[in-house]
Amino acid sequence: MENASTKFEIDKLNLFYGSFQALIDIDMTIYTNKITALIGPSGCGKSTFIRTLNRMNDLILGVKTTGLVKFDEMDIYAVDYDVINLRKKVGMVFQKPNPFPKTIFENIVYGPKVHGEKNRDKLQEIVEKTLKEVALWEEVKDRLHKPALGLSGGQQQRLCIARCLAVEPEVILMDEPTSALDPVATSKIESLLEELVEKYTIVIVTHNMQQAGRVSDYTSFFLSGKVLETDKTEIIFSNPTNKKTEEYITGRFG
Amino acid sequence: MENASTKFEIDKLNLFYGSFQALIDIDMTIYTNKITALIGPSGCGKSTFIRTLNRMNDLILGVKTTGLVKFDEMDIYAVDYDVINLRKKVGMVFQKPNPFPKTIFENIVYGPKVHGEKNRDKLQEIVEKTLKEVALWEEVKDRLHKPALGLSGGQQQRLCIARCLAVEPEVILMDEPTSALDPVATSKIESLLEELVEKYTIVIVTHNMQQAGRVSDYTSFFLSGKVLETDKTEIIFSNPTNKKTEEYITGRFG
Amino acid sequence: MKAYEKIVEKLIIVCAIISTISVVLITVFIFRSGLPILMNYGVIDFIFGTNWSPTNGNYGILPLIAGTLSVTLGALIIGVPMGIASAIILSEILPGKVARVFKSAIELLAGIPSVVYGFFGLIVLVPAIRTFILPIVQLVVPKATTTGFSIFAGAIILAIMILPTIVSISENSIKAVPREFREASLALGANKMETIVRVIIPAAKSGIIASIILGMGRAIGETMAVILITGNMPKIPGGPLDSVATLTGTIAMEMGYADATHQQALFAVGIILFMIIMLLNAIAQISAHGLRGNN
Amino acid sequence: GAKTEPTATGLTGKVVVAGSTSVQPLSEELASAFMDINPDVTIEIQGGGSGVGIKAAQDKIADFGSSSRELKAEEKATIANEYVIAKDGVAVVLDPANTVTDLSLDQIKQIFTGKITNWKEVGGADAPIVVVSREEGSGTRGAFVEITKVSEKDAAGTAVDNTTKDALVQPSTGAVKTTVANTPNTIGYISIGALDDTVKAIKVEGIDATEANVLAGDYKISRPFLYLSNTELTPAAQAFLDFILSAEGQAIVAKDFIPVQ
Amino acid sequence: MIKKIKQGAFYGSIGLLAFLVMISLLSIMGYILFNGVGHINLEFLTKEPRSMGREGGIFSVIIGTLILTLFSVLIATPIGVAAAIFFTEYSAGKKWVGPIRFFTEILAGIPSIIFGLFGFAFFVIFLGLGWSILSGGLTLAIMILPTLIRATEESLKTVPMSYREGSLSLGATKLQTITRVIIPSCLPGILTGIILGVGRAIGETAAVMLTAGSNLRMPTSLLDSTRTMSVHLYTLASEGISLEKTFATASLLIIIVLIINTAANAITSKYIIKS
Amino acid sequence: MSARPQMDHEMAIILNELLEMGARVEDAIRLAIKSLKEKDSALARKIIDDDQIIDDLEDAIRDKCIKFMARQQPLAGDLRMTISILQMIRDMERIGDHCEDISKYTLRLENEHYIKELIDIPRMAEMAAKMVKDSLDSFVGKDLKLARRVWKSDEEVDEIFRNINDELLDLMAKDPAKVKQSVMFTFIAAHIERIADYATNICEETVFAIEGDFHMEQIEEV
Amino acid sequence: MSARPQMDHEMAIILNELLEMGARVEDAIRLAIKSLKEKDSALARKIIDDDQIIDDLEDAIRDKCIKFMARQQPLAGDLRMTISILQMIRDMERIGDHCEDISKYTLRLENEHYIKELIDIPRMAEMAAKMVKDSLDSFVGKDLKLARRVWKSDEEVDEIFRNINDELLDLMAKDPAKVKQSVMFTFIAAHIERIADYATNICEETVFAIEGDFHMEQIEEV
Repeated sequence: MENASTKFEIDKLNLFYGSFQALIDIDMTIYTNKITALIGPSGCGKSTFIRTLNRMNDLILGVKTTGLVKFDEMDIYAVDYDVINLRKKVGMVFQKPNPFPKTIFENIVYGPKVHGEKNRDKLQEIVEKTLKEVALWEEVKDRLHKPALGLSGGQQQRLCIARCLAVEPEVILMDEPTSALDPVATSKIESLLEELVEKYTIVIVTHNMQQAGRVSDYTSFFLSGKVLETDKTEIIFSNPTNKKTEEYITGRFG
Repeated sequence: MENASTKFEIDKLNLFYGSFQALIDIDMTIYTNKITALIGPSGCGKSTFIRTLNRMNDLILGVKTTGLVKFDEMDIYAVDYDVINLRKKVGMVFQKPNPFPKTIFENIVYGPKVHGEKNRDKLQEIVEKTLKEVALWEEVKDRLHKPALGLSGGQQQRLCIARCLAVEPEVILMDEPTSALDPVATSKIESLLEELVEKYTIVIVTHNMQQAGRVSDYTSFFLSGKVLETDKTEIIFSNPTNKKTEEYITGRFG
Repeated sequence: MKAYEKIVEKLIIVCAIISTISVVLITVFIFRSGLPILMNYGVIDFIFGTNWSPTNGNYGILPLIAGTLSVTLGALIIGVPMGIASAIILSEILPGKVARVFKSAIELLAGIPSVVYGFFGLIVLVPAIRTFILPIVQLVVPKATTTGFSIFAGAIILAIMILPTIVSISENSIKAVPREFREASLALGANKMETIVRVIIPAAKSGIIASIILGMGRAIGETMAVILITGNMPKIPGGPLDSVATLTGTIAMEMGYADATHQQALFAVGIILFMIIMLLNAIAQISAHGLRGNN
Repeated sequence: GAKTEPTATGLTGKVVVAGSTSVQPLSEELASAFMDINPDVTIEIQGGGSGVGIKAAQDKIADFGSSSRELKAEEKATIANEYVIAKDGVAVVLDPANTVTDLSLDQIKQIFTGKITNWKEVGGADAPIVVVSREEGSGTRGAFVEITKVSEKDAAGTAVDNTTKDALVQPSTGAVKTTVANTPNTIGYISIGALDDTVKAIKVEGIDATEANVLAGDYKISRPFLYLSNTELTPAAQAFLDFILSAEGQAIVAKDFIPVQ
Repeated sequence: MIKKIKQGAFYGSIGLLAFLVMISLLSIMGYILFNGVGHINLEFLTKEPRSMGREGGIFSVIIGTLILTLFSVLIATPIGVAAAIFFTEYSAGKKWVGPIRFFTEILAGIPSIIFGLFGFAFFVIFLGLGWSILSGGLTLAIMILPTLIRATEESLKTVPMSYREGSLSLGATKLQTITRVIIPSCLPGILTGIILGVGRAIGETAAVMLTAGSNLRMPTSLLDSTRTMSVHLYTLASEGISLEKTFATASLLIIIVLIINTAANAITSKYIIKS
Repeated sequence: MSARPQMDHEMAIILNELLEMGARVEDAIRLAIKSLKEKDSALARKIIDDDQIIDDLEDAIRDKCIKFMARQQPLAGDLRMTISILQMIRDMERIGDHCEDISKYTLRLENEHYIKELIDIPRMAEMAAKMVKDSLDSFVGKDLKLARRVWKSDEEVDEIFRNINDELLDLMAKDPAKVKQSVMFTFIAAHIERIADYATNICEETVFAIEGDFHMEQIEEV
Repeated sequence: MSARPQMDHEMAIILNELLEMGARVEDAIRLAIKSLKEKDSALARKIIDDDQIIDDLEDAIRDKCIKFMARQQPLAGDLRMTISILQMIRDMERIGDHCEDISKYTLRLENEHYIKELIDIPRMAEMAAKMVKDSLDSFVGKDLKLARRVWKSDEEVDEIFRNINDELLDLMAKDPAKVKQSVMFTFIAAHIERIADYATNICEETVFAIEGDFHMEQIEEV
């Protein structure tokens, strides 16, 4: 579509929960340094799909996948693929802000520490850098060693993004990152996304169509486990090809 | 503003939680057979305010109110005012669908039974009538005696609305009635509102500005416990007077 | 790293299995010791025999079962209304601070060793029944007589002992009733009582039932307090002021002096007790799962 | 498990005595006295009952099992050594308010088998008799029912304990005493050694329940206190046993019970 | 009007019942403490008992109680915590977990007398450990295991799924997630479980009597028999040895339980405030 | 049921007013020519006065569209439709202006004898009026073929306009006395030509609203 | 920081293109008159050709506005501004058309000697061009006073137009040979007059975008 390199290449991905097929023949390309939004009604498979990209679905029992998910040209479902490394490179931010019940500082250095970073100065540096990246530094620099749970919802979510950045990912997956936040906090996260996309590839699942419109470069419409339409966001919102997409976009669905 | 009669007349309402003042000098008129939307950022007082209208705030300890809240010309905070009767006339629907863990039938007849209705035929009639009003009859008529919790989220919320209608209220207060629902269920509730307003006066708190725009006739913008602007919804969304309102509406707030 | 994790994982599994091993061991040892006599004597005769005199070779535990059941039932009759009322008061009526005090008082009840209750029952309750309750009863039934060591005494003490179980589990399940239900009911114009009776209690029903069953389990399993106050009379009781012997009490009391066959018989009593408790557990679990299923 | 290693200063090791609660107080007293002399020996006194004592001896989990009743024939077969360390009379006790002072053995039998149920039948007030017995298997009970013929051999020749089912059952000497002391119209039986003024001991066949009368053979209801052992005694255990049977030991026995030497 | 009367009756009756609960608690505690606290003195706490506890103090009993309790908790805690971790973190999808969990639930419901029978038959006789702190402690450990597992599991369950996801998505391994995020965040819950276990161990009588024996002397090794305060109280009460010592012992037990409860509450409330 | 009755209802109101505006504009065209032809000054004045109504309608529809967008936040087809309406009403308002201008000429010609019989101009006007009507019908009825036909017929109008122009230039060159009238008729014809242009623009909006682009050329194949 | 950088960024791009379109339109006006005055056919042809660029700009801006609305869902001031832009570009595109029309006359006049010196028409054109520029500046700079001034200056343009018209009618009546040119010049003047009208319309959009209504009259007081 555009002269952008691809980060993920998904080919005929099928996913089953036991006998229920949650994803059907998904083909998709996720472009580097772009924001790709996944929209669709509840249960359409968008959340399931995003979790195939860092294999978080491994945690759920009875999940079986077929097809290809290539990350930087490598099949991440290959038997010898290093999942830990994948998750390092493909960070994730969740629906509800989920800082650990530790200090702000400890939250951010958690990832680096797990991956073996012990140098205190280096950790301090990481904390400052990532907090600045998420525009939280000024707000929290005087309370780095206070509990993260004392922050507001919006701040917590930005902290979670910072925590994710601290392991230097290439991709950030976001599963409805603002659905638990109020409009003001939401718009802060949205502006943040627009800055982060300069350095990272972002995939975001959202219930909020307006949000998909505002922040994303590409939008995929999921329905009943299938991708009905993927296109540039402006096209999806102004002139979608698929009738179902149009119905969903215009609120006439179902 | 328009030739509509008023249902609630609020005059210099102040509300304190202990020493914290949650509502400051609220003046507002709520018109009969209109939908009034209350918007504003988290903690602005909109939810607190809606709960003053059926005195649900009574349940919270240490709440003190001053000023007038007139419902049909009567001060509902007068000492001898019958709160039970008020709540009968001013129904409420909550953020999360909260059907009782009973059957669909029992949920709806709960209110009428509490208020002394025992005639089985009459109750049956009420169930049918209210379920039809909320466009749920066709979906559930064959399973009236099945647990209400077996319904989907959107159906549950419509059931809650039906339950509320069963006591024949004049006003329906809704506190973010769709924030727990997906877009499809949300749009069903919204269409329903547009029908209900023919018979009822509706006050709705919403986080979702687009929703306020879509469904309401009047919109009030709350900020820090004050009402900054109240006007017809189309004016608020196309040409608000207050700069803060405009900032909030256009997502440039804070 | 991976190998290390595997080892830890295995260790964790071993720990988890220990409880299973324990149960199996318990079952094996108890059944090994008790089963022979159960077989020789005949299960039916054992359970439904009315004569418990091991020295004479009579091992009918019906009087013991009757004793256990009557004390337990009595405890439930007294304890359940008190427990549920307390749970309601705690979670719905008392303001936070007072409720906390009340709650910790009840938790204290749970922590007090059962011997203390037994001691209190022996020293206060038994004489009190004899001197205060008996004359009142005699006004109605002139022939009534009691030493004070009775079902009634046992029931009262057990009722107090099972209160914490009933209160805390009921309270938890009442508290687990979402605030939304209360609000919905009040918003429909119901008053607080109607809300409690029509919405909250039905919604917490399965939890309350589970609490009763667990309380019942505790009552059945209780030993020491019961020995001290029920009189240990292995006879099918005729009324609440009669003395009875319980399954647990009999085991604890006679174990020390029992000869070989007698000891087997006591293990066999243990088997029966074990079965009864299992049955109750199963019921409690089913009703607890029912609770989860509903929500 | 008792281990003994002689040292320069004398005996060391641990001696475990387990069993009858009736014997227990006496064992405690004897152990204290013994350990005063042999500070390096630990003597553990366990309760549990005569059954426990016999079993402990059989299973060799104690150096001595104690019993307050005679061994049954089949028990005798499994126990190597049996030492009588004292004798004890069993007193029939009433609550102090009771006016009855003397009962015959037959009356006692009638009362404990439930044939006589009112005090007026034996010369007391018109009040129902409340029988307090010990639990099944108790040594005291065994001795008591045998001597009073509450237990009789049936046609097949097996002994049958006919104690009334209307008896309250208490699991220890102390419990019987407390119950009888505090409950009107009760009758029970306890070791003479445990007698005190909270209960009233009656004459049996006109004889007072005293140690002297037991020793003289006048008071009929008595039983031996046994130490049982199935192992070869350790030096410490042997020393303890020797101490008990010595004059010094028997003097302690004599404080509450009847010496055997 | 009828509603008013109904409400009155309703509130009246539940109020009365709850009042009764309070009264029974106060009367039991009050009666025992009133009669007992006066007899708790330095001598009682520090002297060894003489003549079956009729005279002297209960020092050896207190020490015996402490050692036995500590021993059982030390044995049960790692096993219980590990088992709870297994149930919440590792059990998913393993078919044989059902029976294991079922057996754990069973263990929780078994009356203490049965534990006593088992401990007697298994540790005391079968393994030849005799009446000892070892036998009693192991029996108690098994007995409090379900309490510990349950309390730990409950508190593990309150750790939101999102913490696990958060950690895993950062590339942490499962074990890292458990040790670095999950356990720290439910430490207070585990502690509460331990305290509950301690309470149960201290209060237990029947099982201890059959396994740890009732030796009144100061234990010198784990193979020694000992007597816990509950057993002592039972003996004193049933034998009618000394009313004042009985009251004093009962009072001391109540006071200890009070302290334990307060500690548990303090930990829990601190935990609640933190999260 | 449609999931957005309120939205559909509001859109229906807007389309209704759009049709009303269309009808008024169409009338204005016909009446302007009628008044010109019949030298009916009163009618001409009425047209000039009534243009205010058309202007007001434009304002009203525009206002409704803005409020519709503010409240209903239309997307995709709904959005394109609303934007098309906003563009169309501006064109229709201009058509009204052109009719007003024509009527002003009518008034200026009030006392003059026409230099020639008016045949082509009314014919052209009739065509333009029909184009306006058809273009709106195509929009409201989502009729791409009709839109295409209207768009095509603009060529005919242009043809007529060129003829009229040539004829009038001829007349003027021949007879200076006829200059003033001829210039005026030329202007009138130019106005009508522009009206037809607007109609084609409206048709383009139809295509845009339905298809999302302006590829009128591809419609023929439909 | 603004909470919606992406939105502001997109709007900035649109405004930039709007200004570019404005500049092109302004140039088109000036060059059309220059080519007319100087009989520069090549220039006239270029203007005709370049109108396509203006048309394309209109399409591009319109497309961007629609996508902006679809994605950013502007409300209140943002919404009004977007709608105003949509309307303005349609007017600007028309201005371009008028320049094209003027240039077509230039080509037709290529080989003729002008009957009079062109003074008023260029003056009028210059005014119109400035009006277009000012109107856009007022919009982008949110300058209500400037908008008001532009709106006012339309009256002057109308005055000049009337004068030119009268003068040309006079010429035609006097000399039939001058009819053709006069008619053309009249048309050219009419085109310029219309361009000025569009500029005033753009000013009205400025007022609407900022104030939410069209009360130009009240601006004077500012």
